[in-house]
Amino acid sequence: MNREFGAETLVELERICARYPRREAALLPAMRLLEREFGCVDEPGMILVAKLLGVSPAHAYGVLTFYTHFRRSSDAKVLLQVCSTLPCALKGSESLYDHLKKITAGEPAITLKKVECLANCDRAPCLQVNEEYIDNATPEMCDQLVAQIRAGRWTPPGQIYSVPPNTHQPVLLRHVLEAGSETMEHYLARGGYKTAEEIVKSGRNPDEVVETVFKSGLRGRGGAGFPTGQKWKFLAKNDKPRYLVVNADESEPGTFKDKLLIDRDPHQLIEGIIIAAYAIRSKTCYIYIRGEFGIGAWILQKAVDEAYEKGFLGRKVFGTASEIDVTVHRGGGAYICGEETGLLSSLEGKRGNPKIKPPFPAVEGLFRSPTIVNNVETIATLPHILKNGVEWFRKMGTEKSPGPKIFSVCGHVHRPGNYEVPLGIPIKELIYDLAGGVRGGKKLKAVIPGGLSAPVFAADEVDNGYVKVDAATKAESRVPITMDFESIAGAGSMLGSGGVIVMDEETCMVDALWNTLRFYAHESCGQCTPCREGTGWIAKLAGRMERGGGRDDEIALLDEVAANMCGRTICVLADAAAMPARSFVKKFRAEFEAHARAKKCPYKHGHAPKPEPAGVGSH
Amino acid sequence: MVTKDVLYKLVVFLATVGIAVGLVPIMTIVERRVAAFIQNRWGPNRVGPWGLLQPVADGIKAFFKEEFVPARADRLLHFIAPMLVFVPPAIGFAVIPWGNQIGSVKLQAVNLNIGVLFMMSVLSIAVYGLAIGGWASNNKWSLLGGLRASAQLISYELTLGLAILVAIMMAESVDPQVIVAKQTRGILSWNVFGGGNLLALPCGLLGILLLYTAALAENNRLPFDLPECEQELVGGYHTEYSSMKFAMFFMGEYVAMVNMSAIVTMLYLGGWYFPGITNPADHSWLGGILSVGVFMAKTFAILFVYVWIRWTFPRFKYNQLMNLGWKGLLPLSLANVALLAVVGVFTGGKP
Amino acid sequence: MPKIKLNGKEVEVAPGKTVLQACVDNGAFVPHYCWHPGLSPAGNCRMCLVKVSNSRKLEASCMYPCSDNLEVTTEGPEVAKGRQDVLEFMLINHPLDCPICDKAGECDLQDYTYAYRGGVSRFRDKKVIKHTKDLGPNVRIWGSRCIACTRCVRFCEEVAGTGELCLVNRGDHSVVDVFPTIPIDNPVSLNVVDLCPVGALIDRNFLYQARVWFARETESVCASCARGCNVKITALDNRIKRMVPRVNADVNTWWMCDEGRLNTRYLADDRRLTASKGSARDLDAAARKGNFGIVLSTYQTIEEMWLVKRLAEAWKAPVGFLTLTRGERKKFGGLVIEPDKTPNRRFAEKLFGELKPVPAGCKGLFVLNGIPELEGPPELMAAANGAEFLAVSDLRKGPLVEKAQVVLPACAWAEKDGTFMNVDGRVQRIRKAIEPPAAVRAEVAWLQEALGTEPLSAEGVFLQAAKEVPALAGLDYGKLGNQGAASNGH
Amino acid sequence: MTNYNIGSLFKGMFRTFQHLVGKKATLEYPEEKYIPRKGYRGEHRLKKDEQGRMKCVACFMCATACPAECIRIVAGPSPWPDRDKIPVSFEIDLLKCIYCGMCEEACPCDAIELTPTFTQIATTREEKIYDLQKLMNR
Repeated sequence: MNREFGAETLVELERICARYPRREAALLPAMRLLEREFGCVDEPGMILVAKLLGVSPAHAYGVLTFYTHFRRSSDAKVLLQVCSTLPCALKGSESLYDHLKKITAGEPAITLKKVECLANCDRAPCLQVNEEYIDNATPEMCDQLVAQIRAGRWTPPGQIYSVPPNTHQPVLLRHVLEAGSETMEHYLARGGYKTAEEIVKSGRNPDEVVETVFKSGLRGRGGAGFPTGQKWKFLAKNDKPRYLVVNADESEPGTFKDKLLIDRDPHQLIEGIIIAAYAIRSKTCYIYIRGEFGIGAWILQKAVDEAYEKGFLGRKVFGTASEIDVTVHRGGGAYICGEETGLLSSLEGKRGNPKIKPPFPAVEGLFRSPTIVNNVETIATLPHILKNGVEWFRKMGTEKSPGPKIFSVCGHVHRPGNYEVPLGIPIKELIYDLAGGVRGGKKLKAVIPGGLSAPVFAADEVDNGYVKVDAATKAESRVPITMDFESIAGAGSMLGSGGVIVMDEETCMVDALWNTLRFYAHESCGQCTPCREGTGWIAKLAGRMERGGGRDDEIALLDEVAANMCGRTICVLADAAAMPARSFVKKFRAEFEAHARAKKCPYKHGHAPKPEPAGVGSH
Repeated sequence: MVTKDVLYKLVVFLATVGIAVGLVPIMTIVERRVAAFIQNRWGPNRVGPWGLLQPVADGIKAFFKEEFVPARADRLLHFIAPMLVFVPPAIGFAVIPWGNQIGSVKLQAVNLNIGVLFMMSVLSIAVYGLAIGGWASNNKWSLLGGLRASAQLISYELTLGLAILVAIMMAESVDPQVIVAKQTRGILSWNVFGGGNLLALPCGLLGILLLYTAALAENNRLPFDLPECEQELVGGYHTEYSSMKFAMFFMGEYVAMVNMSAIVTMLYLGGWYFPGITNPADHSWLGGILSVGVFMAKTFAILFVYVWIRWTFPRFKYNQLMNLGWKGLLPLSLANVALLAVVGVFTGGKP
Repeated sequence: MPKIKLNGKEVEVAPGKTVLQACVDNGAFVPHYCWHPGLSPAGNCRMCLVKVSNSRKLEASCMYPCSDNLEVTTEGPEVAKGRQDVLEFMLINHPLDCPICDKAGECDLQDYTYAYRGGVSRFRDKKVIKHTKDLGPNVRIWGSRCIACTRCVRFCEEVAGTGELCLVNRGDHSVVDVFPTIPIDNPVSLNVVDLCPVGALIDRNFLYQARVWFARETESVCASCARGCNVKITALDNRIKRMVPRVNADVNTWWMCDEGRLNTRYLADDRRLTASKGSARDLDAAARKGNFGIVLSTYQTIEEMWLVKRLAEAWKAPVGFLTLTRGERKKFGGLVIEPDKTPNRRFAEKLFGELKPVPAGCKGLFVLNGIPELEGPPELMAAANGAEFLAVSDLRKGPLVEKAQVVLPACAWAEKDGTFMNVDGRVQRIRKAIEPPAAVRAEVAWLQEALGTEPLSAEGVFLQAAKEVPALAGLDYGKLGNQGAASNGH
Repeated sequence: MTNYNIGSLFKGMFRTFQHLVGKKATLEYPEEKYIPRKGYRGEHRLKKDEQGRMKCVACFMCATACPAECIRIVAGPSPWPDRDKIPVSFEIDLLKCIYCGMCEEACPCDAIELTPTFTQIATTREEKIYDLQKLMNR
């Protein structure tokens, strides 16, 4: 069987290719075209795009199998994807999956899949039906949905966006709940693009903008917390084109802030892009958006198109000689593409393998040119800094971590959701006051403060502060934890992307760890040996412990294997998997021992027992 | 009467030779069985009852084997050598008193009054057999074996002679009949215990020890079997012999052993006398047969010790052999003779 | 030129070199899997961990640039621990089927495991099973053994240029594969088998043929084209089991082509000529009658050609040539596949000048043909039909051999010692890897017999030739070594 | 002067005499059968699995371990899905074999074993070279 694109599609493909300096970079968009035209990405289709893009079919095949989100020829018309990562699992997604499996058995129109985090943790459990999200899914909703699909009359319900009440004045999230906030009119009406226009038109030295951002002390909101201005200053000074890449691959479980920013206020991001591109003298910007965010990508593309129409982007930005090209590049479903070098590999049309640093992307990144990769929230903050000034920005937050930050709180709290607060508020305030504390009157057991890869805090640390040992006097004191980079690092964890996952007293920590490690085993790119094999190993170890097959000495083994993974790999995914494992073992060792002793899980919870980790046997 | 005496003598003589030669096959099976037993084996036990017919089988085999003479060997000497080894010890039996007398017939083939001297002279001939055998084989290892044998035999002949001299001095006679007769006065009259003179007891004990040691060497028995030591000389003087010629060497060795055992019995162990069993005055048939039995028993006991020693001790080195012979045994035997002489002087010349 | 301190010893490194290259150049042992001097670095196996002064943790040396005053430590407990841990991870899903793996005995994973780890595994769970299948006509994969070093993938992309291989899936399911409908079938595909540091990729022709430690290896030169790739011949039970390339930067770099590797089957052909008819003296006697012609193939060694030249002078016979040219010149990285399919044409040209065609109209003809695939081309058959006397030396039975009065069976290139001059004029040695069939004698032996000279070994003949042939001046077997030497006047 | 150590001579004589009357170690073979102890290393056999197939996977470990170099294997692809490789031919030259049992020890599949059979009768050298069939049917 041969596949051929129609003439229109070919033109579209050429247009896409033209947006990248190398044709093969258009591989992922080309596969989206295949999906659109033929319903799936299959072998003849891959041969077609490989031929059109001048790569070998094997390369296309290798790239396709790296990503999980493309539709395969074996997938049915309706693809039901149940999120099974920790925040959803804490809300019972496993039993939901089992229920769905029962009711969809033998249904040819439905393919049921367990997938990793869909970045909808505040409305867990969540499932995705083709491109559409279904929030707070219940078995009854599922029954209804399946019945509708069977009847062939399924209509997408659309997502309901909500932001819980917040005592702090939001900056980025100020307008997201207003109707039509995603439109150009709404953004212009509230004074949007003014800051960017002023900067671009002023013809200021871009270095001044960099200096302003540097002085503001803005730190990257993606996870590492590296000062943005500093990063910009590292850009290699050569005559190669410079690239700005916006990391919209929000895949850290427990984080769902960028999705809200994209879906509800895309122009805020685009204005930030104009400012950043001007500042770093870049003419090309790519927005790498998660494959799962199909609707987000659509909204963003629409916003970009509007900005082009208005002349805010393109050849003559705001009528000046500046050029900025913005391309929305949709990924294919791989956590590792949120890592900046993995993202760049993916953007180049390859498997999303992280690259060795040095050289850092600022020196040699996308297409071997100097590249700045910034998170959506970071970029979206820029217009506010430049509009209100450094002083305004530094008034919020702490000395070293200034500014507002969106924290995504999920898990067993009363009011999960995005909270935009100044950095440095006490963790207790965030969990108990804003999010309303643990739901159902239960006690707190553990909190993961910065996305799934951050080491866990026990309830005691959250309530009474962490134990700080003075280096000189060896005196111990309790220091309360506040939500900023320094305090959390001091407490032995990391702020990361600000995804706070709260677990109540009924949560089995071994099961939670197993779920966590399964995620990393599934998402490891498979490049470096310690990560490729280690993530699978510790996931299997934790799974066996949870099912009661663990031995006492294997608790130490789990810790040691995790320790052996740390710092031995190209990127930090191995560390991201190892750190939770080590902290869970350290802080909840008794639970592991109880499992080994009882030879079964002593907790009664809603999670059905699973025979094998999800990371095994799938693909 | 002459006829009757001659007849008797003939019977005794034939019996003597018969016993001497007949003991050889018996000794071969005894040697092999004892060797086997000492090594925790069973040994040859397949031919006839308890393997007793093994010597017959060996004999037949030896007889039918190919006779082989090496090229350029001295055929005549090669032919004579085995006979020279076999015949002299067989002749030596002639003067050995096998028992008390039956009627007037002494159980001794030839009643020589210089019997002991005769025996010594006859036994010395055997060394020629070995030397000639080694020479005639036209084989350097055989020659070396023969030379070793002659040197060894000559060396130990001195000790042998001096040890025999002790018995002669005790008996004051070289007549075997007299030597035996003097030892029939109770067990302490045996020469081994000093021939009735307790002061000569050490001389007797040392004498039999020296005699026996020398006998081992004379018979090329372990630990003195250097002439035929396989490791160095392949097979020694008889390497190039096969079939019956080899059997002659083989039998000659055993005949010499039996002969030497008989001599030891006769000279030191009271010959056919054993108190309570034989009575010197009893010349009846029964007494005669008993006396022969006693003699044979003593002989066998000594033969057994031959075998026993063989499977106990390792072989000497040649220098050790010579050291022992010349520096050890010879002075010792001289001293023994001197000591006995002194004892004799002090006890009035009579033991 | 940055100066680094390597295990306490100061060494100078060419700019742009990585720490691993510096270690390799200076004799410091650093185990590695994914790094290969002929391929771009990938840095994914993490085996080449070393301690560098710029970093608190261990760094992968294959991607770490050398900077001035960098202190590198390749030994010690910390580094050993790092390697141990990486090996432990590598063996998690690697099946322990060394006993039935054809790579065993020359497997890097095996060697390093012996060097750094005990025989105990702490892994108690189920291993991930990956596919085992044929990737192409010559290559089979055992996916479970794959350690995802991507050497083969990079080879197909960077050297072969065909990119048939890819890494599919991710995490511990990563494995090398081909596109489902496109097998790996390029002229240099078997190099991926040599590149594979474990037994994941196996040469299907070598599959189960031999355990390498029983086989004998001989350093020789491939005779399948004029390039003269340096090879190692693996032989067992007097059969050639495989050929693998040896590194020679001046000839073939690290690679060799599949055609050369697999061109060994004729050695054990049923039609192999094993019995002789007549002798070299008969040939000499017939040739001295006059009007005699010689036909020489460019497959013969330098020694044989030189002896034939002396014979031609003695007999006053014209010499014509048999050659074989096929296909085009193909370049794969440092490897070139020549269209000239005989190994020694260059020397023939040096010795005889321009190569003349088969002499026609001779009364007697002596054909020395070592080209395995060439059987009686028409012009040769015509010349042979016209001759009264025919002497033939060939590998296989054929129409020419049937006709011949004197038949002297030929030794194949793997069955004799000698030298070839490759297309660049490089003189390289071939060595006897297996014994020829029982009655077959080396050509140099019977050629000297025909000449009536004192029989010398191939080395002796070469020394004689080196004295008289300017192109070989100053060369001897010792100087050729195992990498060969450029000839004079080249 | 050499130390002749007469005492030990008699000690030696006593020891040999003890053996003379002691228990015999040998058997009267054809009538009395020898029953080998457990683990006796007699002639070889190739084991089969529950389905009657050979267990051997032709890994050559036995041939590698063999100090007498008496094992000769030719390997080939397996017809069964649960393994890759089987021996096409498997020969043990029992005339070369020293019955050390290293092959059994080296075998990772527990496929070769030394049986207690110690009587082997052969009239030609060829008969003593056991092939696959013979080794399997033992």
